[in-house]
Formats: sequence, structure tokens, C-alpha cells
Amino acid sequence: MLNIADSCAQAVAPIHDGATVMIGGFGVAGQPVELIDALIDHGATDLTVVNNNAGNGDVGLARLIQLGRVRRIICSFPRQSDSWHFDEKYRAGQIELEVVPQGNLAERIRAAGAGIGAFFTPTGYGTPLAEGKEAREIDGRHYILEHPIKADFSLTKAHVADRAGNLVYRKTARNFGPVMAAAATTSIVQVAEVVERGGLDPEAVVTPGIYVDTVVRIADPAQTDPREEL
Amino acid sequence: MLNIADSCAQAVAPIHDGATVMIGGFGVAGQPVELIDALIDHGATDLTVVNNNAGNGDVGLARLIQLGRVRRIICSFPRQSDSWHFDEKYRAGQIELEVVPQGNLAERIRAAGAGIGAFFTPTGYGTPLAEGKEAREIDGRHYILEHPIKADFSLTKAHVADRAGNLVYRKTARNFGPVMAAAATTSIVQVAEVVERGGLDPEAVVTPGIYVDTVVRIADPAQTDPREEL
Amino acid sequence: MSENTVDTVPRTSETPLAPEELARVVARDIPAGSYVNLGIGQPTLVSNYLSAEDDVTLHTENGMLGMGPEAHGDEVDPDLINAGKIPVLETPGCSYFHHADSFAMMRGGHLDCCVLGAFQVDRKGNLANWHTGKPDAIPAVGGAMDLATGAKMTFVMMSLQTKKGQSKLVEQCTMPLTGVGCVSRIYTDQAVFLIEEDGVSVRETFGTSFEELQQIVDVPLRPAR
Amino acid sequence: MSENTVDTVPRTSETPLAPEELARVVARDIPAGSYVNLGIGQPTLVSNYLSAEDDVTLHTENGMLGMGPEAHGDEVDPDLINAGKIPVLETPGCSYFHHADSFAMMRGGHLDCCVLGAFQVDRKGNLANWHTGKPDAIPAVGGAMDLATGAKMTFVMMSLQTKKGQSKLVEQCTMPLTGVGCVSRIYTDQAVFLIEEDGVSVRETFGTSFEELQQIVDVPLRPAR
Repeated sequence: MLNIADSCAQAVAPIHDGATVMIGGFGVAGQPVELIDALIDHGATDLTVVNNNAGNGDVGLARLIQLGRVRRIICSFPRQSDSWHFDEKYRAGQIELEVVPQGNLAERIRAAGAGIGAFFTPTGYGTPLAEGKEAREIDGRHYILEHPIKADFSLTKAHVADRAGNLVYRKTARNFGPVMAAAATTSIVQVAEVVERGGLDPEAVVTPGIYVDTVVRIADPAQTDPREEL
Repeated sequence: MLNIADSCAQAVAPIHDGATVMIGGFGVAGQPVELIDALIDHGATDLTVVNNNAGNGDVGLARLIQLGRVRRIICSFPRQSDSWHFDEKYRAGQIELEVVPQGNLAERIRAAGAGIGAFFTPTGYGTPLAEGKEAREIDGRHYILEHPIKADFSLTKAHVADRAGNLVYRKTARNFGPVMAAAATTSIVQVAEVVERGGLDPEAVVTPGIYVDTVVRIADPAQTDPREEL
Repeated sequence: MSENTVDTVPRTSETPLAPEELARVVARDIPAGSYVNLGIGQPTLVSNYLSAEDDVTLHTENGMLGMGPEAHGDEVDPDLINAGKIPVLETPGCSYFHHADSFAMMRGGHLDCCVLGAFQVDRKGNLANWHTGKPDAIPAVGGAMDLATGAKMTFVMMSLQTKKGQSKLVEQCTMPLTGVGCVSRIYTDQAVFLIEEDGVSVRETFGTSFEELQQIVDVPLRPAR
Repeated sequence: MSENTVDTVPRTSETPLAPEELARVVARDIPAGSYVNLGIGQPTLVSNYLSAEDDVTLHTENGMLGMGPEAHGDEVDPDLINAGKIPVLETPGCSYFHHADSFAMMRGGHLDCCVLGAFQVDRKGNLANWHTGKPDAIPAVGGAMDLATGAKMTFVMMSLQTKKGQSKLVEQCTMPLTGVGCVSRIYTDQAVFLIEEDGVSVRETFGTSFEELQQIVDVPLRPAR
């Protein structure tokens, strides 16, 4: 049954120390800024974070890392011009890093939600990221075996939810939202609007409500100019 | 580039003897009736057909089987009260059958379109359908390894296409359409309507045009009462 | 079994249950707010006993959540059918998805409960419901294996005995399996059985007693605690 | 190489090409109606030389087909960016999808062409473009490996030489690989190279000759046929 939280603080309250938390977004698009801020205030620590990046500037995920609350991060692209907090922790040996090609990251998250035990992917074969992984030739093509990435919680951002928990997204802000919501035991989603059941076109629903546990309405989410992050 | 065919006959013309052809539909919903009829008229033989069933009554796929044009069928549920043509061919040893659990069928088709070499699925483990398949325990759960099902052609039915080949479907007629279109080298789709680029909501597109090769417009497709098939 | 005696198994009906009555018993056990798949055939009767307050969302594996009741007359839409190919209706808040997404939902363990018919269930919760194993039978599995292994809880709903009087709850399935160790409860016309780690319990009986039940079923039974 | 002499390699420009000019050469080689991913950085210049008649559809791996040009001023929508995190516009007929669907599209071989930058490419089409291999570098791969192996054709667009004058087309990559045998063509400021089963061919040169090129590149070259 859908939980409609009164605040981001209430939404993230169940996140426990040591939890694996997926955080949606690619760049600023789809980044659940208010939920991440609530997680910072919440205080949970020793977290494993799954995100495409490892934080930018001094806010959001970067701030969470700066505060020493992230034990381990699984991402595709940690190093950026403004990932200084991650860089510092990493060089100091204070954060574990698992680098995963972006498509394998998305597919491993999808596999977790879809009950797939493991899958053979061509991406990464023959590269340093395949080291220690089972390789196999199938039908003349080379693959490596990748395993699902599950999470205890996911924090994502969608555009509109209905009271059945169904979600629609906006443009490229969709990115990791649908697969992360499905891969997490408890999925927490911030949306700009909540409508009644029947208020979304059933043909256009992207994330069915079965994947959504908690929704919190943030009518005017923070919108950074994408350029600021470059 | 999208080919908008003038007729179903033109749409199915490239199908060659010995081809693997996926046919969409679950029951009457999503069944590309006119395309199947065109394939019957076309004459291609020695086909491998991928469908959820093995034909009903005396029309469509059942007729194709009756005519001896299907060498092999991959499906989840061949035996039905009115699958007499399949039953006869099967008992006479004139058609090969591969039975695949419905969810594995859908996922194997998806894997073909998604470039996955093989995947571990829990479905079928410990059953006769797992015989000869690699089994593995992962994280305490038992799985078997399943491989992709590709096709040379897919025949599916959607509701509306735009001139970029983007598709939307209607209700449960969506079923196998999206994964089959992606798994076939050449995907052929019958639609009730073709609109200009921009005529579909980009957020609601289910099958992006990249997966669609040929579209044919059948304004008033045959609609059997679902009960007639039971 | 120590303190429990066989007298502790309540006989909650003086006669065996008809399918409709049994469906009501199953419905009562489905937690409010659940996502449920009712397979095809007899288990679909369960939906008749789910009320709006239960807030149960029905899944049909051909690509829909929020499936409504059967459609009749002018309501019939050939594009809107359930897994049994029966025309159905929408409910507000429903959604559509393709077959791979639908079975991913099931395989991924997102459905709380699935209710299936069965030929046989054994004491380890193994299920046989797709194939009689007769050599001349044409195998046809449909979504049975996906359903059996996918949901968080798999309930079986069946008559306890075959027409010939044999128990369908058995020591070990002799028919080809659908799924391994997947069944957690069996709802029959004569009793409700719980499949547990270390054996099979009887929760309630209908028109029979625990002792009479044990006569029919060749699996050691015990009262549920 | 028999009949072909080195004279058969056309010098199609008297000077090395600037990135914009090279982008035009790449654009000319993309078949009409293609689905194309232009990665990030220099290859994105190619889009400036694709005309409406080419009917080329651009893919951006963060979840869009039919990506339009860069957005400016009031057109900027923070929810609509490309893989380089640059705000872009829609085109009519565009569509959105999630990350797993987007990379499935790429991995499944549906994109006709992908254009990438590179640190090194070797004679077997192996690509190194994600990691210098320096021991203190923090590894970051993004979508590079998925792009390299996914498309039907992978083109590389790069300067032929490093700032220190070393050829980036090498006998065998010394930097960590991004993908194995994935590159089919290399577009550089000095020449266009074709990676073939049995060696590397030169299709055209810019401001240099075949012989001069062979001086720079430590891989046996031959004229393209």
C-alpha cells in the first residue's frame, strides 16, 4: 500500500546505518535533491550508495561523502572536475569504489528488480573491468557474467504519481528511476504532483505502483542549471 | 528508415523460406491477423515460428501449421481445446516443438533484442523443462541458464505509429509486441493509424522507431470476440 | 507437537466447502494492500470476495496491474483480456506493460501472493500443476512455472482428493514438477494446510476431523500452532 | 596491395583538417536514415553537418532517441540533457526511455553507428579511451565501454598524434582497453584509416602523403581499395 509521506524527513526515516541506497539521476536531471538533503540531515551512516556518479561540488551526494557517511560507492563515472570530496576520500582510502560501465550498471539494477540471477554481457569483455569475472563465448561473441545490484532503499525523482503509486517522469529525468525503484526493497520517490487514481493514462504509466513504497510531494523541486555542473 | 508498406502482402514479401518468424499476440489481443493471412498467401515455408501458442481453430497460425509451412514452433502453451492442427502435426512427427515457460519466453526474446548472451532464471529450475540446461545456485536461490531467441522477422500489431516508426499499443494487446519488434532483424508491424512525426507523446512511446522496419496500416483490423477462442 | 492435541484443530464448517466458499476463505487470508495474481480457473473466484477496503491490486501476467472484473456485453474490448483470455475491465489506477516487464515483475518477487490450482502438492511444497506426465500428452506450460516461483507466497487452491479418492497432497509429487518448494499454503474443500520447514500443519477443517483427514492424506499431519 | 600503388591514396585536403572539417567528413560517411550516437566532446560536432534529408536520428544514452541541437537561453530545460550533460532540444518524433532500455538498445546492436574519441586504437580495432592507465588515476568509465561494443559500426575521431608527436594509431594498445576489436574506422586530422580483417588501410589523407603517414604510424599501412 502506498505511503504518502508528509515530508522528505519522514520519507527517509526508515533508512538504517549500513543500508544500500540507490540514488537516481543523471547529472541534474532526475536527481532527487530534496530526498538526498533529507538523508544528509537524517544521519544514517556506513552507507553503500549506487549512483551514476560520485557527487558534484559541495552538495547532495558530494556532501554525504564529505561527511564520511558513505562506506562504498558503486557508480560508472566517479571522477569529474568537481568530484573533489569523493577524490579526497578515495585517495585517503576512506571510501570503497566499484566502477561499473553505465549500461552494465543499469542492467544489473534491472536484473535485481526482475529476479534474474546473473547475465552475460559483452560490455567490458577484454578490459580491466572484466578481471576476476567469468567469461564465455556464446554464438561467436564474447561475454562476461554480471550479477544483480539490489538495494534496501532507492531515492528517485519522478514527475507525477497517482494514489496507486504509478509514476510518470519528465524527459531525460527518467533515466535510472524505473529500474532503481524496482530493485530496492523500499523505494522512495519525490514527485512534483500527486493525483487521484485514474488521473494518469494507464498506457503512459512508466513505473507501475507495485514498485513504489513511499511518495513525497515536492511541488517546486530544486532545478540547477545543467551547465553549473559541468 | 521506416518503410510504410502499401499492403500486408508487400510488408511480408521479404520473408524467405527457412526464416524464423515471431508472431505477436496473446489470445486475440495483439494478434496481427492480417499480417498472418498475408504470410499464408505469401507461401514461405520451412518456417520456425515463435508465438505464445500454436494456433487456434482453422485460421491464422493454425492454418499456417495445417498447410505444413511450419517446421518448428517455440511457444509456451501449444495444447488448447482448438489446437487440432498443431496436435495432428505434432503427433505425426511433422512439427518440432520447444516448450518454454511464458516468462522465460518473454525474457529470452527480450535478451535477443538487448544483446544479452544468456541469463540465469529461477523459472523452470527442478522441472523437466530444465533438463540439459546449466543450473547454478546464486545467493541461495537456484537458477537455470537460458539463451536469447532471435528472429529474422517479427509480425506484431500496434495501435498507432508515427512516421519515425514509434509505436503505441492498446491495453493488453501490447503483450509480446515490444520485445518481438526488438528481437527481429526485420520487424513488421500492422497499425490502425499512422500519424506525422510529433503526433505521439514522446513520454508515452512504448516501442521507439529504431525497432521498427515496416509498418502497414490496417484501419479496421479483424477483432474476434475473445470468447470464441476459449 | 507436545502440548497441542488434535482437538486444537478447529472445524470451521460442518460440511466440505464449495469452491465459492473456499474462495472466501482464501480472500480473508490475503493481507490488505496486497498485489495478487489469481492465475486462471477456480482461483479467480477469490476476486469475488475482495472488497474495496482490502485495496488488493490484481495482476494479470499478460500485462496489466489493477485488473477489474469480467466484462460483459458492450463492455467487452478484444484488446483487454486476462491470462485466461476472458475479457475484463479496467480499475482506476491500472497500468499496462509488455510481457517481459510483466514477468519481470513476477520473477522479481514483487507480487505478494499468487493463487494456483494443482494436480499434486507434496510435503516440501513442490508443485505439479502443468503436466499429468502421461506419455502421449502434449506438454503446455504457459505461465504456470513463472507464477509458481515468482510470488512472495504461493497458495494452492484445489479439491483435496482426485475423482478416484486419492489425496492430491502427497509425500512426494509423482507428476512432473512446476516448481520446487514454492507452495506455502494449500486451501482444499476439506481443510487448510500450511507447508512448513519441518512438516505439514492443518489450520482448520471443513466437514471432517483431523483424524479423518490423516486417514486420507499419506503425509504426517499436525495441528497448526 | 599488388596493383594499387601508394599514389592511389587521394590527398583530399592540402592541410590537416580542423575538428569542424573532420566532423564534416564523418557526417558524409553516415548513411541516410541511420541511428547514431555521437558520444561526448569532439564527435558531437558531427551533428552540425547532418541535414534533414539525411534523416539521421540521434541517440543519447541517458534515454532519448531523436535528440535535437543544443538548447540556449529560455529553451534550457534541466530535465532535458544529453550524455555530456548539455541541455538539448527535442525533435518531432523523439522518444524517451529509461537507462536499462537505452543501453539495451545500444548493446543489442540497434544503433547503426557510434562516433567516439580515443587515446589509442590499434591495428586490430581495439580501443582505449577511458583510462590513461596511470597508477594514481581514479578510474571512471561512464558509457564508453557500452558505446564501443554496442553499435553496428564504431568510428573513432581523434588527432592522429599526441601533443608529443606519438601516433595514437598503434600496433597494440598499451593503455587499458575500452573494447576489443570494435573500431572499424578512424578519422584523424591527417587521414582516414579503415581497420580491416587483415590490416589497416588509408582511404584519404589531409595535408600529408601516404609515405609521410607511414613515417608517423608504426603500423603497416596500405592504400584502401
